[in-house]
Amino acid sequence: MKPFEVIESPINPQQYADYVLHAGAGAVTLFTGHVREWTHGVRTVYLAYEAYVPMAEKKLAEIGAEMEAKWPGVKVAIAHRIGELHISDIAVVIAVSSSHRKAAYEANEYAIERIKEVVPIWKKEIWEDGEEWLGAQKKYPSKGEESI
Amino acid sequence: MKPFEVIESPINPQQYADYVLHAGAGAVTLFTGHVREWTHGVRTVYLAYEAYVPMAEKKLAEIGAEMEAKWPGVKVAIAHRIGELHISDIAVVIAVSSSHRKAAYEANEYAIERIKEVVPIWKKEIWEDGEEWLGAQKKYPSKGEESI
Amino acid sequence: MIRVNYFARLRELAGKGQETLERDTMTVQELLDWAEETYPGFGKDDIQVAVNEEYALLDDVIQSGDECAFIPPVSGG
Amino acid sequence: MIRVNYFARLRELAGKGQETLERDTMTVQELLDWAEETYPGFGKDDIQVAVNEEYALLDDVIQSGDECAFIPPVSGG
Repeated sequence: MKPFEVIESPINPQQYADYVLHAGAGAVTLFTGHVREWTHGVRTVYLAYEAYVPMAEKKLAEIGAEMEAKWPGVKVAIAHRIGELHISDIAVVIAVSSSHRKAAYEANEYAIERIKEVVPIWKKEIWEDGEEWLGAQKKYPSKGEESI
Repeated sequence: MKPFEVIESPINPQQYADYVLHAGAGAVTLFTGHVREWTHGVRTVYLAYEAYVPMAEKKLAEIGAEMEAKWPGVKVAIAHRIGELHISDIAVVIAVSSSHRKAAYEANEYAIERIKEVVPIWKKEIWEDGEEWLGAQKKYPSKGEESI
Repeated sequence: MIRVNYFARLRELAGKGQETLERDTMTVQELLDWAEETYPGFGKDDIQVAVNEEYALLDDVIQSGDECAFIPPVSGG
Repeated sequence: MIRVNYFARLRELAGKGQETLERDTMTVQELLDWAEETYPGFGKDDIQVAVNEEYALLDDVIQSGDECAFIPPVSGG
Protein backbone atom coordinates (compact mmCIF):
# COMPACT_ATOMS: atom_id res chain seq x y z
CA MET A 1 0.00 0.00 0.00
CA LYS A 2 0.91 3.66 -0.42
CA PRO A 3 -0.22 6.13 2.27
CA PHE A 4 -2.06 8.24 -0.35
CA GLU A 5 -3.52 6.16 -3.11
CA VAL A 6 -6.30 5.57 -5.58
CA ILE A 7 -6.99 1.87 -5.99
CA GLU A 8 -9.27 -0.36 -7.99
CA SER A 9 -9.47 -3.27 -5.58
CA PRO A 10 -11.59 -3.41 -2.39
CA ILE A 11 -10.25 -1.25 0.44
CA ASN A 12 -9.00 -3.01 3.56
CA PRO A 13 -9.38 -0.23 6.15
CA GLN A 14 -7.35 -1.91 8.89
CA GLN A 15 -4.26 -1.69 6.73
CA TYR A 16 -4.41 2.11 6.85
CA ALA A 17 -5.09 2.21 10.59
CA ASP A 18 -2.07 -0.04 11.12
CA TYR A 19 0.05 2.24 8.96
CA VAL A 20 -0.59 5.35 11.08
CA LEU A 21 -0.20 3.62 14.46
CA HIS A 22 3.06 4.18 16.34
CA ALA A 23 4.29 4.11 19.95
CA GLY A 24 3.44 7.78 20.49
CA ALA A 25 -0.12 7.51 19.20
CA GLY A 26 -2.86 7.56 21.83
CA ALA A 27 -5.74 7.90 19.38
CA VAL A 28 -6.56 6.64 15.90
CA THR A 29 -9.63 7.73 13.95
CA LEU A 30 -10.63 5.69 10.93
CA PHE A 31 -13.30 7.05 8.63
CA THR A 32 -14.86 4.93 5.92
CA GLY A 33 -17.31 6.27 3.38
CA HIS A 34 -19.69 3.61 2.07
CA VAL A 35 -22.10 3.29 -0.82
CA ARG A 36 -25.58 3.53 0.65
CA GLU A 37 -28.72 2.12 -0.83
CA TRP A 38 -31.03 5.11 -0.76
CA THR A 39 -30.30 8.75 -1.60
CA HIS A 40 -33.09 11.31 -1.86
CA GLY A 41 -35.62 8.49 -2.04
CA VAL A 42 -33.93 6.95 -5.06
CA ARG A 43 -32.50 3.45 -4.85
CA THR A 44 -28.88 3.21 -5.93
CA VAL A 45 -27.96 0.06 -7.84
CA TYR A 46 -24.25 0.83 -7.89
CA LEU A 47 -21.80 3.71 -8.20
CA ALA A 48 -19.06 4.16 -10.76
CA TYR A 49 -16.06 6.18 -9.58
CA GLU A 50 -13.52 7.64 -11.94
CA ALA A 51 -10.35 9.57 -11.12
CA TYR A 52 -7.53 11.50 -12.70
CA VAL A 53 -5.30 9.09 -10.84
CA PRO A 54 -1.86 10.76 -10.73
CA MET A 55 -3.31 14.15 -9.84
CA ALA A 56 -5.73 12.62 -7.31
CA GLU A 57 -2.89 10.84 -5.49
CA LYS A 58 -0.89 14.06 -5.50
CA LYS A 59 -3.85 16.00 -4.05
CA LEU A 60 -4.42 13.35 -1.38
CA ALA A 61 -0.77 13.69 -0.34
CA GLU A 62 -1.15 17.47 -0.27
CA ILE A 63 -4.15 17.14 2.02
CA GLY A 64 -2.02 14.94 4.28
CA ALA A 65 0.67 17.64 4.35
CA GLU A 66 -1.95 20.29 5.18
CA MET A 67 -3.12 18.14 8.09
CA GLU A 68 0.39 17.68 9.43
CA ALA A 69 0.90 21.45 9.28
CA LYS A 70 -2.37 22.23 11.05
CA TRP A 71 -2.17 19.44 13.64
CA PRO A 72 1.51 18.79 14.31
CA GLY A 73 2.27 15.18 15.11
CA VAL A 74 -0.63 13.60 13.27
CA LYS A 75 0.15 10.74 10.90
CA VAL A 76 -2.22 10.23 7.96
CA ALA A 77 -3.16 7.70 5.29
CA ILE A 78 -5.94 8.11 2.74
CA ALA A 79 -7.18 5.81 -0.01
CA HIS A 80 -9.98 6.20 -2.51
CA ARG A 81 -11.36 3.39 -4.60
CA ILE A 82 -12.46 3.74 -8.20
CA GLY A 83 -14.48 1.49 -10.50
CA GLU A 84 -17.85 -0.12 -9.83
CA LEU A 85 -18.88 -0.04 -6.18
CA HIS A 86 -21.93 -1.75 -4.75
CA ILE A 87 -24.01 -1.18 -1.61
CA SER A 88 -21.86 -0.96 1.55
CA ASP A 89 -18.57 -1.05 -0.37
CA ILE A 90 -15.95 1.37 0.96
CA ALA A 91 -15.29 4.28 -1.41
CA VAL A 92 -12.83 6.15 0.80
CA VAL A 93 -10.82 5.49 3.96
CA ILE A 94 -9.08 8.12 6.09
CA ALA A 95 -6.81 7.02 8.95
CA VAL A 96 -5.34 9.56 11.36
CA SER A 97 -3.26 8.98 14.48
CA SER A 98 -2.26 11.55 17.06
CA SER A 99 -1.05 11.61 20.62
CA HIS A 100 -4.39 12.99 21.83
CA ARG A 101 -7.88 12.38 20.52
CA LYS A 102 -9.00 15.90 19.61
CA ALA A 103 -6.53 16.29 16.76
CA ALA A 104 -7.40 12.83 15.43
CA TYR A 105 -11.09 13.71 15.14
CA GLU A 106 -10.59 17.22 13.76
CA ALA A 107 -7.93 16.30 11.23
CA ASN A 108 -9.95 13.34 9.96
CA GLU A 109 -13.05 15.44 9.34
CA TYR A 110 -10.91 18.09 7.66
CA ALA A 111 -9.60 15.44 5.28
CA ILE A 112 -12.98 14.35 3.98
CA GLU A 113 -14.07 17.98 3.49
CA ARG A 114 -10.93 18.70 1.48
CA ILE A 115 -11.28 15.51 -0.57
CA LYS A 116 -14.72 16.67 -1.66
CA GLU A 117 -13.30 20.04 -2.65
CA VAL A 118 -10.06 19.41 -4.49
CA VAL A 119 -9.42 15.79 -5.38
CA PRO A 120 -10.24 14.97 -9.03
CA ILE A 121 -12.54 12.00 -8.45
CA TRP A 122 -16.06 11.72 -9.82
CA LYS A 123 -19.01 9.58 -8.92
CA LYS A 124 -21.79 8.41 -11.18
CA GLU A 125 -24.95 7.10 -9.56
CA ILE A 126 -26.64 4.28 -11.41
CA TRP A 127 -30.28 3.69 -10.50
CA GLU A 128 -32.76 1.17 -11.85
CA ASP A 129 -34.05 3.71 -14.35
CA GLY A 130 -31.16 6.04 -15.06
CA GLU A 131 -27.77 7.42 -14.14
CA GLU A 132 -26.09 10.74 -13.38
CA TRP A 133 -22.64 12.15 -12.78
CA LEU A 134 -22.60 13.94 -9.45
CA GLY A 135 -20.53 16.89 -8.42
CA ALA A 136 -22.23 19.85 -10.06
CA GLN A 137 -23.17 21.39 -6.70
CA LYS A 138 -24.41 24.52 -8.42
CA LYS A 139 -26.94 22.52 -10.35
CA TYR A 140 -27.94 20.02 -7.69
CA PRO A 141 -27.63 21.82 -4.35
CA SER A 142 -29.57 19.23 -2.37
CA LYS A 143 -27.23 16.49 -3.55
CA GLY A 144 -24.19 18.50 -2.65
CA GLU A 145 -25.45 18.92 0.88
CA GLU A 146 -26.37 15.36 1.41
CA SER A 147 -23.51 13.41 -0.04
CA ILE A 148 -21.77 11.45 2.71
CA MET B 1 -19.38 -9.93 20.62
CA LYS B 2 -21.86 -7.69 22.41
CA PRO B 3 -22.36 -4.14 21.09
CA PHE B 4 -21.48 -2.67 24.50
CA GLU B 5 -18.92 -4.68 26.33
CA VAL B 6 -15.94 -4.82 28.65
CA ILE B 7 -13.52 -7.55 27.61
CA GLU B 8 -10.23 -8.98 28.76
CA SER B 9 -8.93 -10.18 25.40
CA PRO B 10 -7.39 -7.98 22.68
CA ILE B 11 -9.89 -5.80 20.85
CA ASN B 12 -10.49 -6.51 17.17
CA PRO B 13 -11.77 -3.12 15.97
CA GLN B 14 -13.02 -4.30 12.58
CA GLN B 15 -15.59 -6.48 14.31
CA TYR B 16 -17.29 -3.38 15.74
CA ALA B 17 -17.15 -1.48 12.45
CA ASP B 18 -18.76 -4.46 10.75
CA TYR B 19 -21.46 -4.58 13.42
CA VAL B 20 -22.63 -0.99 12.79
CA LEU B 21 -22.52 -1.16 8.99
CA HIS B 22 -25.83 -1.52 7.15
CA ALA B 23 -27.23 -0.70 3.71
CA GLY B 24 -28.34 2.78 4.80
CA ALA B 25 -24.96 3.76 6.26
CA GLY B 26 -22.89 6.16 4.18
CA ALA B 27 -20.27 6.83 6.86
CA VAL B 28 -18.58 4.83 9.60
CA THR B 29 -16.21 6.37 12.15
CA LEU B 30 -14.04 4.03 14.17
CA PHE B 31 -12.10 5.46 17.09
CA THR B 32 -9.44 3.44 18.88
CA GLY B 33 -7.68 4.63 22.01
CA HIS B 34 -4.18 3.18 22.36
CA VAL B 35 -1.60 2.92 25.12
CA ARG B 36 1.13 5.38 24.25
CA GLU B 37 4.71 5.18 25.36
CA TRP B 38 5.29 8.66 26.75
CA THR B 39 2.99 10.77 28.91
CA HIS B 40 4.22 14.01 30.48
CA GLY B 41 7.79 12.97 29.74
CA VAL B 42 7.40 9.73 31.70
CA ARG B 43 7.81 6.40 29.94
CA THR B 44 4.89 4.04 30.44
CA VAL B 45 5.81 0.36 30.80
CA TYR B 46 2.22 -0.82 30.77
CA LEU B 47 -1.27 0.11 31.93
CA ALA B 48 -3.58 -1.87 34.16
CA TYR B 49 -7.28 -1.27 33.57
CA GLU B 50 -9.95 -2.31 36.03
CA ALA B 51 -13.73 -1.99 35.73
CA TYR B 52 -16.93 -2.49 37.64
CA VAL B 53 -17.91 -4.69 34.73
CA PRO B 54 -21.71 -5.00 34.93
CA MET B 55 -22.18 -1.30 35.66
CA ALA B 56 -19.61 -0.31 33.01
CA GLU B 57 -21.44 -2.30 30.33
CA LYS B 58 -24.73 -0.78 31.43
CA LYS B 59 -23.25 2.72 31.20
CA LEU B 60 -21.76 2.03 27.76
CA ALA B 61 -25.21 0.96 26.56
CA GLU B 62 -26.71 4.12 28.08
CA ILE B 63 -24.18 6.23 26.18
CA GLY B 64 -25.22 4.41 23.01
CA ALA B 65 -28.88 5.24 23.76
CA GLU B 66 -27.97 8.91 24.36
CA MET B 67 -26.23 8.97 20.98
CA GLU B 68 -29.21 7.46 19.17
CA ALA B 69 -31.44 10.08 20.78
CA LYS B 70 -29.15 12.99 19.85
CA TRP B 71 -28.27 11.77 16.35
CA PRO B 72 -31.26 9.77 15.06
CA GLY B 73 -30.28 6.91 12.81
CA VAL B 74 -26.77 6.33 14.15
CA LYS B 75 -25.83 2.76 15.07
CA VAL B 76 -23.22 2.32 17.79
CA ALA B 77 -20.89 -0.28 19.29
CA ILE B 78 -18.39 0.35 22.08
CA ALA B 79 -15.91 -1.96 23.78
CA HIS B 80 -13.37 -1.31 26.52
CA ARG B 81 -10.60 -3.68 27.41
CA ILE B 82 -9.39 -4.35 30.95
CA GLY B 83 -6.31 -6.06 32.36
CA GLU B 84 -2.69 -5.43 31.47
CA LEU B 85 -2.21 -3.39 28.28
CA HIS B 86 1.09 -2.67 26.62
CA ILE B 87 2.28 0.03 24.22
CA SER B 88 -0.05 0.45 21.20
CA ASP B 89 -2.65 -1.98 22.56
CA ILE B 90 -6.24 -0.83 22.05
CA ALA B 91 -7.96 0.20 25.30
CA VAL B 92 -11.24 1.34 23.80
CA VAL B 93 -13.02 1.14 20.44
CA ILE B 94 -16.03 3.21 19.38
CA ALA B 95 -17.80 2.44 16.10
CA VAL B 96 -20.55 4.68 14.77
CA SER B 97 -22.41 4.48 11.48
CA SER B 98 -24.80 7.06 10.07
CA SER B 99 -26.28 7.97 6.73
CA HIS B 100 -24.15 11.14 6.53
CA ARG B 101 -20.69 11.82 7.86
CA LYS B 102 -21.31 14.72 10.23
CA ALA B 103 -23.32 12.68 12.72
CA ALA B 104 -20.77 9.86 12.61
CA TYR B 105 -17.94 12.20 13.64
CA GLU B 106 -19.90 14.13 16.24
CA ALA B 107 -21.50 11.12 17.89
CA ASN B 108 -18.18 9.28 18.06
CA GLU B 109 -16.43 12.15 19.82
CA TYR B 110 -19.39 12.49 22.18
CA ALA B 111 -18.99 8.83 23.13
CA ILE B 112 -15.36 9.11 24.23
CA GLU B 113 -16.12 12.23 26.26
CA ARG B 114 -18.97 10.46 28.04
CA ILE B 115 -16.91 7.32 28.66
CA LYS B 116 -14.36 9.45 30.47
CA GLU B 117 -17.09 10.99 32.60
CA VAL B 118 -19.42 8.21 33.65
CA VAL B 119 -18.14 4.70 32.93
CA PRO B 120 -16.64 2.98 36.02
CA ILE B 121 -13.28 2.03 34.54
CA TRP B 122 -9.93 2.92 36.05
CA LYS B 123 -6.41 3.05 34.68
CA LYS B 124 -3.19 2.56 36.57
CA GLU B 125 0.00 3.71 34.91
CA ILE B 126 3.04 1.58 35.61
CA TRP B 127 6.37 3.25 34.94
CA GLU B 128 9.87 1.91 35.38
CA ASP B 129 10.08 3.50 38.84
CA GLY B 130 6.54 3.64 40.12
CA GLU B 131 2.82 3.46 39.49
CA GLU B 132 -0.31 5.54 39.97
CA TRP B 133 -4.07 5.23 39.60
CA LEU B 134 -5.33 7.97 37.33
CA GLY B 135 -8.67 9.69 37.37
CA ALA B 136 -8.42 12.17 40.26
CA GLN B 137 -8.66 15.18 37.97
CA LYS B 138 -8.86 17.49 40.96
CA LYS B 139 -5.48 16.38 42.16
CA TYR B 140 -3.71 15.98 38.82
CA PRO B 141 -5.22 18.56 36.50
CA SER B 142 -2.50 18.32 33.86
CA LYS B 143 -3.07 14.59 33.55
CA GLY B 144 -6.80 15.03 33.29
CA GLU B 145 -6.33 17.39 30.38
CA GLU B 146 -3.90 15.27 28.50
CA SER B 147 -5.30 11.80 28.72
CA ILE B 148 -6.12 10.52 25.23
CA MET C 1 -26.92 -7.06 54.79
CA ILE C 2 -25.42 -4.59 52.38
CA ARG C 3 -22.69 -5.58 49.94
CA VAL C 4 -20.01 -3.02 49.03
CA ASN C 5 -17.43 -3.19 46.24
CA TYR C 6 -14.04 -1.48 46.06
CA PHE C 7 -12.11 -0.64 42.93
CA ALA C 8 -8.74 0.76 41.88
CA ARG C 9 -7.07 2.84 44.59
CA LEU C 10 -9.83 2.05 47.06
CA ARG C 11 -9.48 -1.71 46.51
CA GLU C 12 -5.78 -1.44 47.29
CA LEU C 13 -6.47 0.77 50.33
CA ALA C 14 -9.15 -1.51 51.73
CA GLY C 15 -7.10 -4.59 50.92
CA LYS C 16 -10.18 -6.26 49.47
CA GLY C 17 -12.55 -6.04 46.55
CA GLN C 18 -15.76 -6.68 48.39
CA GLU C 19 -17.26 -6.99 51.84
CA THR C 20 -20.68 -7.02 53.49
CA LEU C 21 -22.06 -4.74 56.19
CA GLU C 22 -24.57 -6.13 58.64
CA ARG C 23 -27.00 -3.24 58.31
CA ASP C 24 -30.64 -3.04 57.31
CA THR C 25 -30.65 0.50 55.96
CA MET C 26 -28.28 3.44 55.76
CA THR C 27 -27.98 6.53 53.60
CA VAL C 28 -25.27 6.94 51.01
CA GLN C 29 -23.76 9.67 53.21
CA GLU C 30 -23.63 7.27 56.16
CA LEU C 31 -21.92 4.64 54.01
CA LEU C 32 -19.27 7.15 52.93
CA ASP C 33 -18.75 8.30 56.54
CA TRP C 34 -18.36 4.69 57.63
CA ALA C 35 -15.78 4.03 54.89
CA GLU C 36 -13.77 7.15 55.73
CA GLU C 37 -13.63 6.10 59.36
CA THR C 38 -12.79 2.49 58.61
CA TYR C 39 -10.16 3.21 55.95
CA PRO C 40 -8.22 6.39 56.75
CA GLY C 41 -7.36 8.26 53.55
CA PHE C 42 -10.49 7.00 51.78
CA GLY C 43 -11.14 10.50 50.42
CA LYS C 44 -14.94 10.36 50.45
CA ASP C 45 -15.33 13.87 48.99
CA ASP C 46 -14.14 12.68 45.60
CA ILE C 47 -16.01 9.37 45.60
CA GLN C 48 -19.42 8.56 44.21
CA VAL C 49 -21.52 5.65 45.37
CA ALA C 50 -23.39 3.35 43.04
CA VAL C 51 -26.38 1.45 44.38
CA ASN C 52 -27.45 -1.48 42.24
CA GLU C 53 -25.23 -0.25 39.40
CA GLU C 54 -26.64 3.29 39.32
CA TYR C 55 -25.09 6.48 40.67
CA ALA C 56 -26.84 7.49 43.92
CA LEU C 57 -27.33 10.79 45.75
CA LEU C 58 -26.05 11.38 49.28
CA ASP C 59 -29.58 11.27 50.73
CA ASP C 60 -30.58 8.05 48.97
CA VAL C 61 -31.36 5.18 51.31
CA ILE C 62 -29.58 1.86 50.87
CA GLN C 63 -31.58 -1.24 51.80
CA SER C 64 -30.46 -4.65 52.93
CA GLY C 65 -29.80 -6.73 49.83
CA ASP C 66 -28.55 -3.76 47.80
CA GLU C 67 -25.28 -3.99 45.91
CA CYS C 68 -23.14 -0.88 46.44
CA ALA C 69 -19.87 0.26 44.95
CA PHE C 70 -17.50 3.08 45.72
CA ILE C 71 -16.62 4.85 42.45
CA PRO C 72 -13.46 6.94 42.61
CA PRO C 73 -12.91 9.36 39.68
CA VAL C 74 -13.02 7.26 36.54
CA SER C 75 -10.17 7.14 34.02
CA GLY C 76 -11.28 4.89 31.18
CA GLY C 77 -10.61 5.56 27.55
CA MET D 1 1.49 19.67 -29.05
CA ILE D 2 -0.75 19.90 -25.97
CA ARG D 3 -2.34 16.83 -24.49
CA VAL D 4 -5.81 17.17 -22.91
CA ASN D 5 -7.69 14.67 -20.72
CA TYR D 6 -11.44 14.32 -20.25
CA PHE D 7 -13.18 12.75 -17.27
CA ALA D 8 -16.66 11.82 -16.14
CA ARG D 9 -19.43 13.74 -17.93
CA LEU D 10 -16.90 15.43 -20.21
CA ARG D 11 -15.36 12.11 -21.25
CA GLU D 12 -18.79 10.88 -22.26
CA LEU D 13 -19.58 14.16 -24.04
CA ALA D 14 -16.28 14.22 -25.97
CA GLY D 15 -16.51 10.52 -26.67
CA LYS D 16 -12.86 10.10 -25.72
CA GLY D 17 -10.61 10.23 -22.70
CA GLN D 18 -7.71 12.02 -24.27
CA GLU D 19 -6.61 13.90 -27.36
CA THR D 20 -3.80 16.20 -28.52
CA LEU D 21 -3.98 19.73 -29.91
CA GLU D 22 -1.41 20.84 -32.42
CA ARG D 23 -0.65 24.10 -30.68
CA ASP D 24 2.54 25.60 -29.31
CA THR D 25 0.99 27.82 -26.64
CA MET D 26 -2.45 28.89 -25.54
CA THR D 27 -3.96 30.27 -22.36
CA VAL D 28 -6.24 28.25 -20.13
CA GLN D 29 -9.08 30.55 -21.18
CA GLU D 30 -8.36 29.81 -24.84
CA LEU D 31 -8.37 26.09 -24.16
CA LEU D 32 -11.75 26.33 -22.45
CA ASP D 33 -13.15 28.42 -25.30
CA TRP D 34 -11.88 25.87 -27.80
CA ALA D 35 -13.52 23.03 -25.85
CA GLU D 36 -16.86 24.82 -25.58
CA GLU D 37 -16.88 25.40 -29.32
CA THR D 38 -15.78 21.89 -30.19
CA TYR D 39 -18.15 20.10 -27.77
CA PRO D 40 -21.43 21.97 -27.42
CA GLY D 41 -22.71 21.73 -23.86
CA PHE D 42 -19.22 21.52 -22.42
CA GLY D 43 -20.16 24.03 -19.71
CA LYS D 44 -16.81 25.75 -19.35
CA ASP D 45 -17.99 28.07 -16.57
CA ASP D 46 -18.09 25.18 -14.10
CA ILE D 47 -14.89 23.51 -15.23
CA GLN D 48 -11.38 23.96 -13.93
CA VAL D 49 -8.27 23.16 -15.93
CA ALA D 50 -5.29 21.32 -14.53
CA VAL D 51 -1.91 21.82 -16.17
CA ASN D 52 0.67 19.19 -15.32
CA GLU D 53 -1.55 17.93 -12.47
CA GLU D 54 -2.02 21.32 -10.82
CA TYR D 55 -5.04 23.62 -10.93
CA ALA D 56 -4.35 26.55 -13.26
CA LEU D 57 -5.70 30.10 -13.55
CA LEU D 58 -7.49 31.38 -16.65
CA ASP D 59 -4.51 33.56 -17.62
CA ASP D 60 -1.92 30.82 -17.24
CA VAL D 61 -0.12 29.91 -20.43
CA ILE D 62 -0.04 26.30 -21.57
CA GLN D 63 3.10 25.23 -23.46
CA SER D 64 3.62 22.50 -25.98
CA GLY D 65 4.37 19.29 -24.08
CA ASP D 66 2.11 20.18 -21.15
CA GLU D 67 -0.43 17.67 -19.90
CA CYS D 68 -3.82 19.30 -19.36
CA ALA D 69 -7.06 18.01 -17.89
CA PHE D 70 -10.59 19.38 -17.70
CA ILE D 71 -11.83 19.01 -14.14
CA PRO D 72 -15.60 19.19 -13.78
CA PRO D 73 -16.92 19.63 -10.23
CA VAL D 74 -15.50 16.77 -8.19
CA SER D 75 -17.63 14.30 -6.25
CA GLY D 76 -15.28 11.94 -4.47
CA GLY D 77 -15.82 10.65 -0.95
